[in-house]
Amino acid sequence: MSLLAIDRVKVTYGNVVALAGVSLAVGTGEIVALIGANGAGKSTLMKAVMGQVRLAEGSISFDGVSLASRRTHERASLGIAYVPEGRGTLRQLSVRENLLMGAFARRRDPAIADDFARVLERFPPLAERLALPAGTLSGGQQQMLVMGRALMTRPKLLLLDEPSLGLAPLIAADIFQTISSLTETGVSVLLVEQNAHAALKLAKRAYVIEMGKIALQGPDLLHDPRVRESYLGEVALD
Amino acid sequence: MLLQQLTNGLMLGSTYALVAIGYSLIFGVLRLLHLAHGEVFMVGAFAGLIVVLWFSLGPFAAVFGGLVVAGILGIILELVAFRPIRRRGDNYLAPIVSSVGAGLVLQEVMTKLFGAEQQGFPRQFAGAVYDLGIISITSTQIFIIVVAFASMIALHLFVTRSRLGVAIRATSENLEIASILGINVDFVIMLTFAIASALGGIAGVLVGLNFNAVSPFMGIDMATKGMAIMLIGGLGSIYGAMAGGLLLGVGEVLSVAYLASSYRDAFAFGLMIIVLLLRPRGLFATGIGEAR
Amino acid sequence: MLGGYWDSVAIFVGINVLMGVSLYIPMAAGLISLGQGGFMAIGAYTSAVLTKEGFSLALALPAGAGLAALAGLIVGAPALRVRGIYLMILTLGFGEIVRVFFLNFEPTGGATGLGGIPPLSQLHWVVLACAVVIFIAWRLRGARLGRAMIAIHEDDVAAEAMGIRLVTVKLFAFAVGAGIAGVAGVFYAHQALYIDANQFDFSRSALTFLYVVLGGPANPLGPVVGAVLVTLLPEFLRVVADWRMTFFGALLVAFAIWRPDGLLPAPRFK
Amino acid sequence: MTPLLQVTHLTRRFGGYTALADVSCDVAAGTIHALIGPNGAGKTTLFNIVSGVLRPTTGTLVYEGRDYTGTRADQVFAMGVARNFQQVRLFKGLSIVENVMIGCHARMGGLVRDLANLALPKPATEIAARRRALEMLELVGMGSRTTGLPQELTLVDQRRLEIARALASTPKLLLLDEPAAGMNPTEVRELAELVRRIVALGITVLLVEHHMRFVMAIADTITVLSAGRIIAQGPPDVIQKDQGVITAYLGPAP
Repeated sequence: MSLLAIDRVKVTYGNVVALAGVSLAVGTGEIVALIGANGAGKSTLMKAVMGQVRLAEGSISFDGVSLASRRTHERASLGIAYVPEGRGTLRQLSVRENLLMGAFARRRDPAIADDFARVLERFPPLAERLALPAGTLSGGQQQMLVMGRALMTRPKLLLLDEPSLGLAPLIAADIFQTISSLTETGVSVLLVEQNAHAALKLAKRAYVIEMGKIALQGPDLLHDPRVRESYLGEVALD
Repeated sequence: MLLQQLTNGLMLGSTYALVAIGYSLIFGVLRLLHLAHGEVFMVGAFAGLIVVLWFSLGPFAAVFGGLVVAGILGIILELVAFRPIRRRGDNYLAPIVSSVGAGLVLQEVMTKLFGAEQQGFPRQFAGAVYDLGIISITSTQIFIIVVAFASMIALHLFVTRSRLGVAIRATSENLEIASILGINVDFVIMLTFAIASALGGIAGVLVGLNFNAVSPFMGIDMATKGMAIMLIGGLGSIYGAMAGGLLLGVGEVLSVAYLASSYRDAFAFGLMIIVLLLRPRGLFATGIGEAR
Repeated sequence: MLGGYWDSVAIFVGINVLMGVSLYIPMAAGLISLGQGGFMAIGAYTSAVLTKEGFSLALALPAGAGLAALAGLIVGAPALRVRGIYLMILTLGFGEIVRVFFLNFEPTGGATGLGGIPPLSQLHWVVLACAVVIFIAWRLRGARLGRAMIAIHEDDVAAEAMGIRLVTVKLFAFAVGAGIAGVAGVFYAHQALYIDANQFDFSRSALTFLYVVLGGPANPLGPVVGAVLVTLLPEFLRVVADWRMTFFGALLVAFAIWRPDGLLPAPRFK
Repeated sequence: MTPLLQVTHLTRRFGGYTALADVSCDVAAGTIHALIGPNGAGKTTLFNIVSGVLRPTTGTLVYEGRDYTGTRADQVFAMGVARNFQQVRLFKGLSIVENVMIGCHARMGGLVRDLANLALPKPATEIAARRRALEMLELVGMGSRTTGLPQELTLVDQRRLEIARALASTPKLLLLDEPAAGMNPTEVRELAELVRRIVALGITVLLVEHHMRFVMAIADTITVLSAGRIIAQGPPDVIQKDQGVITAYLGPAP
């Protein structure tokens, strides 16, 4: 059984159809990539999973539970951590406060302190800057911070929207390395990425989304010429 | 002489700060100008007065009464006048309209209940005068300063040390991110209203004690000054509101002493215009709420 | 004629209609002013002083309107760089400064106010003034200037990118609104015959805001309907008269929840 | 012949982040010039700078041989540079025709004319603007949808409406930011025809687009941006084979 099951989801903004019946599944411990052009509906799909947009049709279930009536914070408490595009660091809060807010839903779980120590171990630059406002961090450090914050929730599923956007190649490689090491702890990942090669290398399975619909899906899209075509349009228009 | 003025200014300013903090807290979580906050302050003052007049209790009980009643009123306002609007989408004018309406209701209901006249605390509340040589200060003034600063310190500790307090700051910066992290933002907004209103209620009692006058219309002046302070301090900044409140209090007292006394009520807006010309986003710019 | 009492009620209705339109025009361009009472005060004091000095209303009225509009330009200039809540608090502050100024300005009576103003507000002049400003508001909706105002209200970045000069249009809207509030102030002074600073305080500005949002801020006739209703309802409903503010306050909350766009919807223009 | 638009050594920083680094490119009159690149490459920033919505940190902009760096957006528009927006930005309080009429505003006289018009029942400028607006709607294929409000339209029609609004001003340079986003293949084909029709009217088109088939089919010249820098420039067939471009889009080859 899938951890996350998205079934024929349709989302509209007024007369604009953002998702036109998308089905997608993420299994336990699996990394799944979702790739596609700008405006294809990738971010909308993630927002739909978090309950930030209303479904016109279809359903989403997580860990066997329907998410229909759950509000965003309840979904987070169920074990879905979401790192939105543009990161979503709380710039006014210190690095420490950002990380601890990740564990907000766990209330006073004594294991929070251990997880905190582990996150700092994983991302040493954060340990040196605990008291600084998060807004003063560099782009790469902020990406580490939001990844660390997501881990503080002890998620079952991690939704990552464009984690490498705007990062230098070396730092991006570092982030991808972290993502792949996460699955060893049993976390599932749904990854939206513009760097299709990196995403496809990381993920066992992938979906290509075009204009609100799943155009391609499968385990081995890395060498599929159709992926390249959908990006570079080698077939002329007329 | 100057020291005396500074003391008086700090006392006045600390009550301004308490009211302005309320505006900033509420602006932070809802990006909303809460135009009924002055009336919450006024209801708090009446609550303190009633505790004293009807139950013959002391000033601490009065402050506690103001805090509790205003806090509950804040929650009611959020549930009745603001939450239903949020549920129906984002018309940015609607919550402002609603807060004007709530303010009108509170003002008239209090007028009908307690009359439009000013009322004062019993005589024994004036307190003893301590002459410290360079300054003289009454026990009431000491009480006001102690309570106001203790409230601000308590708030500071709450928003930096407690889980819920940090959650308020997180929600204030970005409501969507807060909810992604598992924070129930509706609860946090209600909590913020309760705290902001409770601080307003405390300020109401303190101002009532200071001027020995409570009336249904005392909220209007305080509201306009509170809003000016919020701009001076920077929209949504708690510490900006504290600094702005103290600055205005001291400035007002000094302007009365050394400039034209009758223009003191316009001083807040003069200061606001000067600060905005020099630092358009206020003393402690947060960067939140630039749009709309 | 309607007779003394109703004549006077009609004049106050007209004054409030003028106030409503005075806020409608800047609000159409997205500029919310919580200081219209201040502009009204400038019109009222100007005309009161001039007529007491022996000048005719034909001169005092434009003078009051002009000075108020000038004040609008002065307040509007810094207001161009701010929006939303900044503008609201800035205009609110302006209203307070005007009030405190007149409260302390001895030549116009200071705290004791200014009495003995000649009774020059005749109903037909008030009606004419209302007709003119309503006509202007209505014609604006279908004209270049009015469209530009709405475009700025909806999206000022896109409006500027479409060639609209934000400064000109915003200043125009603000100054015209202030001038109309000045006219309302002139008629008010010559009807009330006694004015003091506190008649033009924040609650005056808040009531003006109420006319517009109750009536419908997207419709030129909205503020007219709002002003008439709010002024006349207490005259006809005893219960409302006793609990006037509670009634309107509750009405505002209810409108904000269930009818945030006011009574009159935006007119459908082709 | 001097290019219609010359962008030289343009740099734009936001705080510590450099969105554009030393970008230079020329847009020749009468051509379709496309600007492509992965997300975050700086394309929209460049658009916003060319249209005057943003100012460059350093660098110059020259239009018809005249330096206009630092000119306000409304003045840039008056020079004959019109644009649409990636996230459609129509005026919800105005009807469909009125939205297009906004594009005619710059040619309808100033404040004095406006005030005089208030007294006239049917001002001539108003009638002319409406006629022009209807023509533009016809041009973009919306001749049958002229009443109602823009938010009642589909996204595709909203995009067309934005183009009509921009065209109403008779621009010389039209900036199109992702006009094909969210369109199906038929609609993209219609859009391609529309863009060709626009160029045939003597209007130069500079467009940002992710829809590669569309770009490859209609562009005369392509400039590729990646992480704020120009990595390739040339005709479509050359760009398609450029290894650097492929890497920028898909990441380093495995």
